[in-house]
Amino acid sequence: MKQIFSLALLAITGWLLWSLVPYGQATEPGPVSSHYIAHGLQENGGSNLVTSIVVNYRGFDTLGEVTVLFLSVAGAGFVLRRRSGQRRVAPRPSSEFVQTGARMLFAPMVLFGVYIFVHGHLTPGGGFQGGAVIASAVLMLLLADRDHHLPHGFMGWLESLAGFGYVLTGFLGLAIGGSFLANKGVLPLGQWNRLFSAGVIPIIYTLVGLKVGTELSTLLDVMVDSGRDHGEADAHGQKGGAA
Amino acid sequence: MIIVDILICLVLLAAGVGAMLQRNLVASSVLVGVVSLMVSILFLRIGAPDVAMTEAAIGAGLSTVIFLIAVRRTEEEEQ
Amino acid sequence: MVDRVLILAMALAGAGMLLALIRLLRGPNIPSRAVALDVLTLITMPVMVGLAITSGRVIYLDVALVYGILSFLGVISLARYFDQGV
Amino acid sequence: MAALDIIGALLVLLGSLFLFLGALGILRMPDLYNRMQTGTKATTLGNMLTLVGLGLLEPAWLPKICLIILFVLITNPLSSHALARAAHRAGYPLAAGSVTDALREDEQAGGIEPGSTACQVRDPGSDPQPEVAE
Repeated sequence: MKQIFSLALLAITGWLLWSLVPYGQATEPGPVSSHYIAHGLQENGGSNLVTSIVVNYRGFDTLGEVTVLFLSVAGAGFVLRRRSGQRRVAPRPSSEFVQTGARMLFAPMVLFGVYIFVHGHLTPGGGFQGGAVIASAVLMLLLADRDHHLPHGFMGWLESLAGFGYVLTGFLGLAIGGSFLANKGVLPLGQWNRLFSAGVIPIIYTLVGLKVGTELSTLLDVMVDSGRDHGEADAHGQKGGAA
Repeated sequence: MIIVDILICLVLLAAGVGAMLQRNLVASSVLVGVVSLMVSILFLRIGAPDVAMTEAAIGAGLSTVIFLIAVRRTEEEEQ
Repeated sequence: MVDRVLILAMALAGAGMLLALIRLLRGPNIPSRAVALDVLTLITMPVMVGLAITSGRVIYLDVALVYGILSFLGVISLARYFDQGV
Repeated sequence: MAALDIIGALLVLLGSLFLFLGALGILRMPDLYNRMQTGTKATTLGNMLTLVGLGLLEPAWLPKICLIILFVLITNPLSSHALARAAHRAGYPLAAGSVTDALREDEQAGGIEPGSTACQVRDPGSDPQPEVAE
Protein backbone atom coordinates (compact mmCIF):
# COMPACT_ATOMS: atom_id res chain seq x y z
CA MET A 1 0.00 0.00 0.00
CA LYS A 2 2.79 2.35 0.98
CA GLN A 3 4.61 1.41 -2.19
CA ILE A 4 1.56 2.08 -4.33
CA PHE A 5 1.15 5.45 -2.65
CA SER A 6 4.76 6.41 -3.24
CA LEU A 7 4.54 5.21 -6.84
CA ALA A 8 1.45 7.34 -7.40
CA LEU A 9 3.20 10.30 -5.79
CA LEU A 10 6.19 9.73 -8.03
CA ALA A 11 4.00 9.52 -11.13
CA ILE A 12 2.21 12.75 -10.24
CA THR A 13 5.49 14.54 -9.53
CA GLY A 14 6.96 13.26 -12.77
CA TRP A 15 3.93 14.35 -14.75
CA LEU A 16 4.00 17.80 -13.15
CA LEU A 17 7.69 18.21 -13.81
CA TRP A 18 7.29 16.98 -17.35
CA SER A 19 4.36 19.16 -18.24
CA LEU A 20 5.06 22.33 -16.27
CA VAL A 21 8.82 22.86 -16.35
CA PRO A 22 10.17 23.74 -19.77
CA TYR A 23 13.72 23.02 -20.81
CA GLY A 24 15.59 26.16 -19.90
CA GLN A 25 13.45 29.14 -19.05
CA ALA A 26 13.96 32.12 -21.33
CA THR A 27 13.86 34.94 -18.80
CA GLU A 28 16.06 37.98 -18.69
CA PRO A 29 19.10 37.39 -16.48
CA GLY A 30 19.47 39.60 -13.43
CA PRO A 31 21.93 42.51 -13.23
CA VAL A 32 24.79 40.45 -11.78
CA SER A 33 24.31 37.65 -14.29
CA SER A 34 24.18 40.03 -17.22
CA HIS A 35 27.38 41.70 -16.03
CA TYR A 36 29.06 38.30 -15.91
CA ILE A 37 27.76 37.38 -19.36
CA ALA A 38 28.74 40.71 -20.89
CA HIS A 39 32.14 41.22 -19.28
CA GLY A 40 33.20 37.76 -18.13
CA LEU A 41 35.28 36.88 -21.16
CA GLN A 42 37.12 40.20 -21.33
CA GLU A 43 37.80 40.32 -17.62
CA ASN A 44 39.00 36.74 -17.31
CA GLY A 45 40.23 35.65 -20.69
CA GLY A 46 38.86 32.16 -20.30
CA SER A 47 36.66 30.76 -23.00
CA ASN A 48 34.49 28.91 -20.52
CA LEU A 49 32.25 31.31 -18.67
CA VAL A 50 31.18 28.79 -16.05
CA THR A 51 34.79 28.22 -15.04
CA SER A 52 35.40 31.94 -14.93
CA ILE A 53 32.53 32.37 -12.53
CA VAL A 54 33.41 29.38 -10.38
CA VAL A 55 37.11 30.10 -10.02
CA ASN A 56 37.32 33.83 -10.41
CA TYR A 57 34.18 35.64 -9.34
CA ARG A 58 33.35 32.90 -6.85
CA GLY A 59 36.91 31.84 -6.09
CA PHE A 60 36.48 32.29 -2.36
CA ASP A 61 33.51 29.95 -2.46
CA THR A 62 35.61 27.31 -4.23
CA LEU A 63 38.23 27.66 -1.49
CA GLY A 64 35.49 26.97 1.02
CA GLU A 65 34.35 23.89 -0.93
CA VAL A 66 37.85 22.48 -0.97
CA THR A 67 38.14 23.10 2.76
CA VAL A 68 34.84 21.31 3.39
CA LEU A 69 36.04 18.35 1.35
CA PHE A 70 39.30 18.29 3.31
CA LEU A 71 37.45 18.34 6.63
CA SER A 72 35.08 15.54 5.61
CA VAL A 73 37.93 13.36 4.37
CA ALA A 74 39.86 13.99 7.58
CA GLY A 75 36.79 13.03 9.63
CA ALA A 76 36.16 9.88 7.61
CA GLY A 77 39.80 8.88 7.91
CA PHE A 78 39.70 9.42 11.65
CA VAL A 79 36.59 7.26 12.04
CA LEU A 80 37.68 4.53 9.63
CA ARG A 81 41.30 4.06 10.70
CA ARG A 82 42.18 0.50 11.53
CA ARG A 83 42.29 -0.05 15.24
CA SER A 84 45.49 -1.52 16.55
CA GLY A 85 45.49 -5.22 17.25
CA GLN A 86 43.09 -6.05 14.44
CA ARG A 87 44.74 -7.55 11.48
CA ARG A 88 42.85 -7.87 8.28
CA VAL A 89 42.56 -11.04 6.30
CA ALA A 90 44.22 -10.74 2.96
CA PRO A 91 41.61 -10.91 0.22
CA ARG A 92 41.84 -13.14 -2.76
CA PRO A 93 44.35 -11.72 -5.18
CA SER A 94 42.88 -10.59 -8.44
CA SER A 95 43.94 -12.33 -11.59
CA GLU A 96 47.14 -11.47 -13.37
CA PHE A 97 45.27 -10.00 -16.31
CA VAL A 98 43.54 -7.45 -14.12
CA GLN A 99 46.76 -6.55 -12.30
CA THR A 100 48.67 -6.03 -15.53
CA GLY A 101 45.86 -4.03 -17.07
CA ALA A 102 45.55 -1.83 -14.00
CA ARG A 103 49.29 -1.13 -13.94
CA MET A 104 49.20 -0.37 -17.65
CA LEU A 105 46.20 1.95 -17.41
CA PHE A 106 47.27 3.83 -14.28
CA ALA A 107 49.59 6.32 -15.97
CA PRO A 108 47.22 7.17 -18.88
CA MET A 109 44.37 7.73 -16.45
CA VAL A 110 46.45 10.07 -14.27
CA LEU A 111 47.55 11.87 -17.43
CA PHE A 112 43.93 12.22 -18.46
CA GLY A 113 43.02 13.64 -15.06
CA VAL A 114 45.82 16.18 -15.42
CA TYR A 115 44.49 17.03 -18.89
CA ILE A 116 41.03 17.59 -17.43
CA PHE A 117 42.12 20.04 -14.76
CA VAL A 118 44.78 21.84 -16.77
CA HIS A 119 42.23 22.54 -19.50
CA GLY A 120 39.64 23.63 -16.96
CA HIS A 121 39.31 27.12 -18.39
CA LEU A 122 38.66 25.85 -21.92
CA THR A 123 36.59 22.69 -21.51
CA PRO A 124 33.80 21.66 -19.13
CA GLY A 125 36.39 19.96 -16.95
CA GLY A 126 37.90 21.39 -13.84
CA GLY A 127 39.69 20.65 -10.61
CA PHE A 128 37.00 18.49 -9.07
CA GLN A 129 36.45 16.34 -12.13
CA GLY A 130 40.18 15.89 -12.73
CA GLY A 131 40.70 15.04 -9.08
CA ALA A 132 37.95 12.44 -9.32
CA VAL A 133 39.62 10.88 -12.37
CA ILE A 134 42.97 10.72 -10.56
CA ALA A 135 41.32 9.19 -7.51
CA SER A 136 39.66 6.61 -9.78
CA ALA A 137 43.06 5.67 -11.18
CA VAL A 138 44.37 5.14 -7.65
CA LEU A 139 41.24 3.16 -6.79
CA MET A 140 41.78 0.91 -9.80
CA LEU A 141 45.31 0.19 -8.60
CA LEU A 142 44.01 -0.57 -5.11
CA LEU A 143 41.27 -2.88 -6.45
CA ALA A 144 43.72 -4.80 -8.58
CA ASP A 145 46.41 -5.19 -5.99
CA ARG A 146 45.50 -4.83 -2.33
CA ASP A 147 49.08 -4.99 -1.11
CA HIS A 148 49.68 -1.74 -2.86
CA HIS A 149 49.85 1.10 -0.36
CA LEU A 150 49.77 4.78 -1.01
CA PRO A 151 52.72 6.83 0.16
CA HIS A 152 50.74 8.70 2.78
CA GLY A 153 53.55 11.08 3.70
CA PHE A 154 53.97 12.21 0.13
CA MET A 155 50.23 12.53 -0.40
CA GLY A 156 49.79 14.62 2.74
CA TRP A 157 52.69 16.81 1.73
CA LEU A 158 51.28 17.35 -1.76
CA GLU A 159 47.82 18.07 -0.40
CA SER A 160 49.09 20.65 2.10
CA LEU A 161 51.25 22.26 -0.54
CA ALA A 162 48.29 22.58 -2.91
CA GLY A 163 46.09 24.15 -0.23
CA PHE A 164 48.90 26.50 0.78
CA GLY A 165 49.40 27.45 -2.86
CA TYR A 166 45.72 28.29 -3.26
CA VAL A 167 45.73 30.66 -0.28
CA LEU A 168 49.07 32.09 -1.38
CA THR A 169 47.62 32.81 -4.83
CA GLY A 170 44.77 34.58 -3.14
CA PHE A 171 47.08 36.76 -1.07
CA LEU A 172 49.26 37.50 -4.10
CA GLY A 173 46.11 38.71 -5.82
CA LEU A 174 45.39 40.85 -2.75
CA ALA A 175 48.87 42.33 -2.86
CA ILE A 176 49.14 42.96 -6.59
CA GLY A 177 45.63 43.10 -7.98
CA GLY A 178 43.89 44.70 -5.04
CA SER A 179 41.48 41.97 -3.94
CA PHE A 180 41.66 38.42 -2.66
CA LEU A 181 42.17 36.02 -5.59
CA ALA A 182 42.17 38.91 -8.05
CA ASN A 183 42.82 37.95 -11.63
CA LYS A 184 44.11 41.34 -12.75
CA GLY A 185 47.77 42.21 -12.74
CA VAL A 186 49.10 38.91 -11.50
CA LEU A 187 49.54 37.09 -14.78
CA PRO A 188 48.92 38.16 -18.35
CA LEU A 189 45.48 37.15 -19.51
CA GLY A 190 46.91 35.81 -22.72
CA GLN A 191 45.11 34.90 -25.85
CA TRP A 192 41.56 33.67 -25.95
CA ASN A 193 41.10 29.94 -26.42
CA ARG A 194 44.76 29.04 -25.85
CA LEU A 195 46.18 26.87 -23.11
CA PHE A 196 48.25 29.60 -21.45
CA SER A 197 45.54 32.14 -20.89
CA ALA A 198 42.91 33.20 -18.39
CA GLY A 199 45.35 34.54 -15.80
CA VAL A 200 45.37 32.59 -12.54
CA ILE A 201 42.48 30.27 -13.40
CA PRO A 202 44.66 27.38 -14.68
CA ILE A 203 46.95 27.70 -11.64
CA ILE A 204 44.04 27.59 -9.24
CA TYR A 205 42.46 24.68 -11.06
CA THR A 206 45.73 22.76 -11.03
CA LEU A 207 46.02 23.29 -7.28
CA VAL A 208 42.37 22.33 -6.74
CA GLY A 209 42.84 19.25 -8.89
CA LEU A 210 45.90 18.12 -6.95
CA LYS A 211 44.17 18.77 -3.64
CA VAL A 212 40.94 16.97 -4.55
CA GLY A 213 42.83 14.09 -6.17
CA THR A 214 45.04 13.46 -3.16
CA GLU A 215 42.15 13.84 -0.71
CA LEU A 216 39.85 11.42 -2.53
CA SER A 217 42.70 8.94 -3.07
CA THR A 218 43.55 8.98 0.61
CA LEU A 219 39.88 8.51 1.50
CA LEU A 220 39.56 5.53 -0.85
CA ASP A 221 42.79 4.02 0.48
CA VAL A 222 41.57 4.33 4.05
CA MET A 223 38.19 2.84 3.13
CA VAL A 224 39.66 -0.09 1.23
CA ASP A 225 42.21 -0.69 3.96
CA SER A 226 39.83 -0.58 6.89
CA GLY A 227 38.60 -4.15 6.48
CA ARG A 228 38.41 -6.17 9.66
CA ASP A 229 39.42 -9.69 10.38
CA HIS A 230 36.09 -11.41 9.88
CA GLY A 231 37.21 -14.88 10.77
CA GLU A 232 37.14 -16.52 7.37
CA ALA A 233 39.70 -19.07 6.44
CA ASP A 234 42.30 -17.35 4.35
CA ALA A 235 43.13 -20.19 2.04
CA HIS A 236 43.89 -17.69 -0.67
CA GLY A 237 47.00 -15.66 -0.25
CA GLN A 238 49.04 -14.74 2.76
CA LYS A 239 48.21 -12.46 5.63
CA GLY A 240 47.85 -8.83 4.74
CA GLY A 241 50.92 -6.76 4.12
CA ALA A 242 52.85 -4.77 6.63
CA ALA A 243 49.89 -4.16 8.98
CA MET B 1 14.58 13.86 -30.28
CA ILE B 2 11.69 13.86 -27.86
CA ILE B 3 11.52 10.06 -28.01
CA VAL B 4 15.11 9.81 -26.78
CA ASP B 5 14.25 12.13 -23.91
CA ILE B 6 11.21 10.05 -23.03
CA LEU B 7 13.22 6.81 -23.07
CA ILE B 8 15.96 8.29 -20.89
CA CYS B 9 13.40 9.66 -18.45
CA LEU B 10 11.70 6.25 -18.32
CA VAL B 11 15.00 4.58 -17.49
CA LEU B 12 15.68 7.27 -14.89
CA LEU B 13 12.30 6.84 -13.20
CA ALA B 14 12.44 3.05 -13.27
CA ALA B 15 15.96 3.03 -11.83
CA GLY B 16 14.96 5.46 -9.09
CA VAL B 17 11.90 3.45 -8.10
CA GLY B 18 13.94 0.27 -8.24
CA ALA B 19 16.63 1.74 -6.01
CA MET B 20 13.93 2.65 -3.53
CA LEU B 21 12.16 -0.71 -3.52
CA GLN B 22 15.16 -3.00 -3.88
CA ARG B 23 16.02 -5.03 -0.79
CA ASN B 24 19.52 -5.95 -1.85
CA LEU B 25 21.88 -3.14 -0.91
CA VAL B 26 24.40 -3.80 -3.69
CA ALA B 27 21.71 -3.75 -6.37
CA SER B 28 20.32 -0.60 -4.82
CA SER B 29 23.64 1.21 -4.98
CA VAL B 30 24.16 0.13 -8.59
CA LEU B 31 20.71 1.52 -9.40
CA VAL B 32 21.62 4.82 -7.75
CA GLY B 33 24.64 4.91 -10.06
CA VAL B 34 22.34 4.35 -13.05
CA VAL B 35 20.16 7.25 -11.88
CA SER B 36 23.26 9.47 -11.80
CA LEU B 37 24.19 8.31 -15.28
CA MET B 38 20.79 9.16 -16.74
CA VAL B 39 20.79 12.53 -14.96
CA SER B 40 24.18 13.16 -16.53
CA ILE B 41 22.78 12.47 -20.01
CA LEU B 42 19.88 14.81 -19.30
CA PHE B 43 22.28 17.55 -18.18
CA LEU B 44 24.14 17.07 -21.44
CA ARG B 45 20.85 17.24 -23.31
CA ILE B 46 19.89 20.58 -21.80
CA GLY B 47 23.33 22.06 -22.40
CA ALA B 48 25.22 21.93 -19.11
CA PRO B 49 28.39 19.94 -19.83
CA ASP B 50 30.15 21.05 -16.64
CA VAL B 51 27.49 19.59 -14.39
CA ALA B 52 27.18 16.54 -16.63
CA MET B 53 30.88 15.81 -16.29
CA THR B 54 30.81 16.21 -12.52
CA GLU B 55 27.78 13.97 -12.30
CA ALA B 56 29.37 11.32 -14.51
CA ALA B 57 32.70 11.35 -12.70
CA ILE B 58 31.56 11.61 -9.10
CA GLY B 59 27.93 10.49 -9.10
CA ALA B 60 28.11 7.56 -11.47
CA GLY B 61 31.76 6.61 -11.06
CA LEU B 62 33.16 7.18 -7.61
CA SER B 63 30.13 7.17 -5.33
CA THR B 64 28.93 3.77 -6.57
CA VAL B 65 32.29 2.31 -5.65
CA ILE B 66 32.24 4.06 -2.28
CA PHE B 67 28.77 2.65 -1.59
CA LEU B 68 29.99 -0.83 -2.53
CA ILE B 69 32.99 -0.59 -0.19
CA ALA B 70 30.74 0.67 2.59
CA VAL B 71 28.30 -2.23 2.09
CA ARG B 72 31.21 -4.65 2.21
CA ARG B 73 32.51 -3.16 5.44
CA THR B 74 29.10 -3.35 7.13
CA GLU B 75 28.77 -6.99 6.07
CA GLU B 76 32.14 -7.73 7.60
CA GLU B 77 31.08 -6.01 10.80
CA GLU B 78 27.90 -8.09 10.94
CA GLN B 79 29.66 -11.40 10.56
CA MET C 1 18.41 12.66 -43.48
CA VAL C 2 21.49 12.10 -41.37
CA ASP C 3 19.73 13.71 -38.43
CA ARG C 4 16.81 11.33 -38.78
CA VAL C 5 19.14 8.35 -38.88
CA LEU C 6 20.91 9.66 -35.77
CA ILE C 7 17.64 10.06 -33.91
CA LEU C 8 16.51 6.59 -34.95
CA ALA C 9 19.82 5.13 -33.80
CA MET C 10 19.61 6.93 -30.48
CA ALA C 11 16.04 5.73 -29.99
CA LEU C 12 17.23 2.16 -30.63
CA ALA C 13 20.01 2.65 -28.10
CA GLY C 14 17.52 4.10 -25.60
CA ALA C 15 15.28 1.04 -26.05
CA GLY C 16 18.35 -1.08 -25.39
CA MET C 17 18.91 0.90 -22.19
CA LEU C 18 15.39 0.08 -21.11
CA LEU C 19 15.92 -3.64 -21.75
CA ALA C 20 19.21 -3.61 -19.85
CA LEU C 21 17.51 -1.82 -16.97
CA ILE C 22 14.85 -4.53 -16.84
CA ARG C 23 17.64 -7.08 -16.43
CA LEU C 24 19.24 -4.86 -13.80
CA LEU C 25 15.98 -4.74 -11.87
CA ARG C 26 15.09 -8.41 -12.27
CA GLY C 27 18.52 -9.99 -12.33
CA PRO C 28 18.50 -12.95 -10.00
CA ASN C 29 22.08 -12.45 -8.85
CA ILE C 30 24.67 -9.71 -8.57
CA PRO C 31 26.85 -10.73 -11.56
CA SER C 32 23.81 -10.48 -13.84
CA ARG C 33 23.23 -6.98 -12.56
CA ALA C 34 26.88 -6.19 -13.15
CA VAL C 35 26.58 -7.34 -16.77
CA ALA C 36 23.50 -5.16 -17.17
CA LEU C 37 25.43 -2.21 -15.74
CA ASP C 38 28.23 -2.90 -18.22
CA VAL C 39 25.76 -2.87 -21.12
CA LEU C 40 24.18 0.35 -19.84
CA THR C 41 27.54 2.11 -19.67
CA LEU C 42 28.50 0.86 -23.12
CA ILE C 43 25.24 2.20 -24.55
CA THR C 44 25.63 5.52 -22.76
CA MET C 45 28.87 6.50 -24.49
CA PRO C 46 27.50 6.50 -28.08
CA VAL C 47 24.39 8.33 -26.86
CA MET C 48 26.58 11.05 -25.35
CA VAL C 49 28.65 11.34 -28.53
CA GLY C 50 25.44 11.40 -30.58
CA LEU C 51 24.17 14.26 -28.45
CA ALA C 52 27.46 16.06 -29.09
CA ILE C 53 26.98 15.58 -32.83
CA THR C 54 23.35 16.69 -32.91
CA SER C 55 24.06 19.79 -30.85
CA GLY C 56 27.32 20.47 -32.66
CA ARG C 57 29.49 21.18 -29.60
CA VAL C 58 32.82 19.43 -29.49
CA ILE C 59 33.28 19.93 -25.75
CA TYR C 60 30.53 17.41 -25.04
CA LEU C 61 32.98 14.75 -26.14
CA ASP C 62 34.99 15.28 -22.96
CA VAL C 63 32.06 14.07 -20.90
CA ALA C 64 31.85 10.86 -22.93
CA LEU C 65 35.60 10.43 -22.59
CA VAL C 66 35.51 10.84 -18.79
CA TYR C 67 32.64 8.43 -18.52
CA GLY C 68 34.32 5.96 -20.87
CA ILE C 69 37.37 5.94 -18.66
CA LEU C 70 35.52 5.67 -15.37
CA SER C 71 32.75 3.30 -16.41
CA PHE C 72 34.63 0.06 -16.07
CA LEU C 73 35.59 0.84 -12.47
CA GLY C 74 32.05 0.10 -11.32
CA VAL C 75 32.06 -3.31 -12.99
CA ILE C 76 35.52 -4.18 -11.66
CA SER C 77 34.57 -3.14 -8.14
CA LEU C 78 31.40 -5.26 -8.36
CA ALA C 79 33.52 -8.20 -9.48
CA ARG C 80 35.94 -7.64 -6.61
CA TYR C 81 32.97 -7.28 -4.27
CA PHE C 82 31.71 -10.82 -4.64
CA ASP C 83 35.20 -12.16 -5.04
CA GLN C 84 35.80 -10.94 -1.46
CA GLY C 85 38.33 -8.50 -2.76
CA VAL C 86 37.20 -4.99 -1.95
CA MET D 1 25.15 14.19 -49.59
CA ALA D 2 28.72 13.04 -49.34
CA ALA D 3 29.63 9.39 -49.45
CA LEU D 4 31.28 9.67 -46.03
CA ASP D 5 27.99 10.75 -44.50
CA ILE D 6 26.14 7.76 -45.95
CA ILE D 7 28.77 5.31 -44.70
CA GLY D 8 28.77 6.98 -41.29
CA ALA D 9 25.01 6.89 -40.99
CA LEU D 10 24.92 3.22 -42.00
CA LEU D 11 27.61 2.38 -39.44
CA VAL D 12 25.72 4.26 -36.74
CA LEU D 13 22.52 2.41 -37.57
CA LEU D 14 24.27 -0.96 -37.61
CA GLY D 15 26.06 -0.25 -34.37
CA SER D 16 22.92 0.84 -32.57
CA LEU D 17 21.21 -2.29 -33.84
CA PHE D 18 24.01 -4.30 -32.25
CA LEU D 19 23.61 -2.34 -29.01
CA PHE D 20 19.88 -3.08 -28.99
CA LEU D 21 20.43 -6.76 -29.75
CA GLY D 22 23.05 -7.05 -27.02
CA ALA D 23 20.63 -5.54 -24.51
CA LEU D 24 17.91 -7.90 -25.75
CA GLY D 25 20.35 -10.77 -25.35
CA ILE D 26 21.04 -10.09 -21.69
CA LEU D 27 17.31 -10.06 -21.13
CA ARG D 28 16.66 -13.33 -22.95
CA MET D 29 19.65 -15.53 -22.21
CA PRO D 30 19.15 -18.30 -19.65
CA ASP D 31 22.20 -18.08 -17.39
CA LEU D 32 24.84 -15.68 -16.24
CA TYR D 33 27.63 -16.73 -18.58
CA ASN D 34 25.49 -16.60 -21.70
CA ARG D 35 24.31 -13.18 -20.67
CA MET D 36 27.87 -12.13 -20.14
CA GLN D 37 28.83 -13.23 -23.62
CA THR D 38 26.06 -11.40 -25.43
CA GLY D 39 26.24 -8.42 -23.12
CA THR D 40 29.92 -7.82 -23.62
CA LYS D 41 30.79 -8.95 -27.13
CA ALA D 42 27.78 -7.63 -29.02
CA THR D 43 27.66 -4.33 -27.18
CA THR D 44 31.39 -3.73 -27.52
CA LEU D 45 31.08 -4.23 -31.26
CA GLY D 46 27.99 -2.01 -31.36
CA ASN D 47 29.71 0.65 -29.29
CA MET D 48 32.74 0.72 -31.57
CA LEU D 49 30.71 0.68 -34.79
CA THR D 50 28.53 3.52 -33.56
CA LEU D 51 31.49 5.59 -32.45
CA VAL D 52 33.32 5.07 -35.75
CA GLY D 53 30.18 6.03 -37.66
CA LEU D 54 29.73 9.17 -35.58
CA GLY D 55 33.39 10.00 -36.16
CA LEU D 56 32.86 9.67 -39.92
CA LEU D 57 29.95 12.07 -39.68
CA GLU D 58 32.24 14.67 -38.06
CA PRO D 59 35.75 13.92 -39.35
CA ALA D 60 37.29 16.74 -37.32
CA TRP D 61 36.39 15.00 -34.09
CA LEU D 62 37.77 11.64 -35.14
CA PRO D 63 40.96 11.69 -32.97
CA LYS D 64 39.05 12.18 -29.75
CA ILE D 65 36.49 9.55 -30.71
CA CYS D 66 39.37 7.20 -31.49
CA LEU D 67 40.65 7.84 -27.96
CA ILE D 68 37.26 6.78 -26.56
CA ILE D 69 37.32 3.65 -28.73
CA LEU D 70 40.83 2.84 -27.56
CA PHE D 71 39.85 3.09 -23.91
CA VAL D 72 36.76 0.95 -24.46
CA LEU D 73 38.87 -1.58 -26.31
CA ILE D 74 41.33 -1.82 -23.41
CA THR D 75 39.03 -1.60 -20.42
CA ASN D 76 36.01 -3.63 -21.45
CA PRO D 77 37.71 -7.03 -21.79
CA LEU D 78 39.40 -6.29 -18.47
CA SER D 79 36.14 -5.80 -16.60
CA SER D 80 34.40 -8.68 -18.37
CA HIS D 81 37.27 -11.00 -17.54
CA ALA D 82 37.28 -9.96 -13.88
CA LEU D 83 33.52 -10.41 -13.69
CA ALA D 84 33.37 -13.83 -15.36
CA ARG D 85 36.28 -15.09 -13.33
CA ALA D 86 34.88 -13.88 -10.04
CA ALA D 87 31.43 -15.26 -10.81
CA HIS D 88 32.84 -18.66 -11.68
CA ARG D 89 35.00 -18.69 -8.57
CA ALA D 90 32.05 -17.73 -6.40
CA GLY D 91 30.22 -20.80 -7.67
CA TYR D 92 27.37 -19.46 -9.75
CA PRO D 93 26.00 -22.41 -11.72
CA LEU D 94 25.85 -22.80 -15.45
CA ALA D 95 22.54 -23.24 -17.25
CA ALA D 96 20.97 -26.66 -17.26
CA GLY D 97 21.73 -27.38 -20.88
CA SER D 98 25.43 -26.50 -20.73
CA VAL D 99 27.77 -29.04 -22.22
CA THR D 100 31.23 -28.18 -20.96
CA ASP D 101 32.94 -26.06 -18.31
CA ALA D 102 36.47 -25.53 -19.53
CA LEU D 103 37.66 -23.41 -16.62
CA ARG D 104 36.68 -26.03 -14.05
CA GLU D 105 38.37 -28.74 -16.10
CA ASP D 106 41.47 -26.59 -16.20
CA GLU D 107 41.46 -26.12 -12.47
CA GLN D 108 40.86 -29.79 -11.78
CA ALA D 109 43.71 -30.69 -14.07
CA GLY D 110 45.99 -28.74 -11.75
CA GLY D 111 45.96 -25.52 -13.67
CA ILE D 112 44.86 -22.34 -12.03
CA GLU D 113 44.47 -22.32 -8.26
CA PRO D 114 42.91 -25.69 -7.41
CA GLY D 115 40.13 -25.90 -4.89
CA SER D 116 38.85 -22.41 -5.28
CA THR D 117 35.65 -23.19 -7.14
CA ALA D 118 32.11 -23.79 -5.99
CA CYS D 119 30.52 -24.15 -2.56
CA GLN D 120 31.47 -20.63 -1.50
CA VAL D 121 28.08 -19.05 -1.90
CA ARG D 122 25.31 -19.88 0.50
CA ASP D 123 22.56 -19.75 -2.07
CA PRO D 124 23.94 -20.04 -5.58
CA GLY D 125 21.73 -18.69 -8.28
CA SER D 126 20.29 -15.80 -6.38
CA ASP D 127 21.77 -12.91 -4.50
CA PRO D 128 24.16 -14.17 -1.85
CA GLN D 129 23.32 -11.30 0.44
CA PRO D 130 20.49 -12.04 2.90
CA GLU D 131 17.42 -9.91 2.76
CA VAL D 132 17.54 -6.91 5.02
CA ALA D 133 14.77 -6.88 7.58
CA GLU D 134 12.60 -3.84 7.75
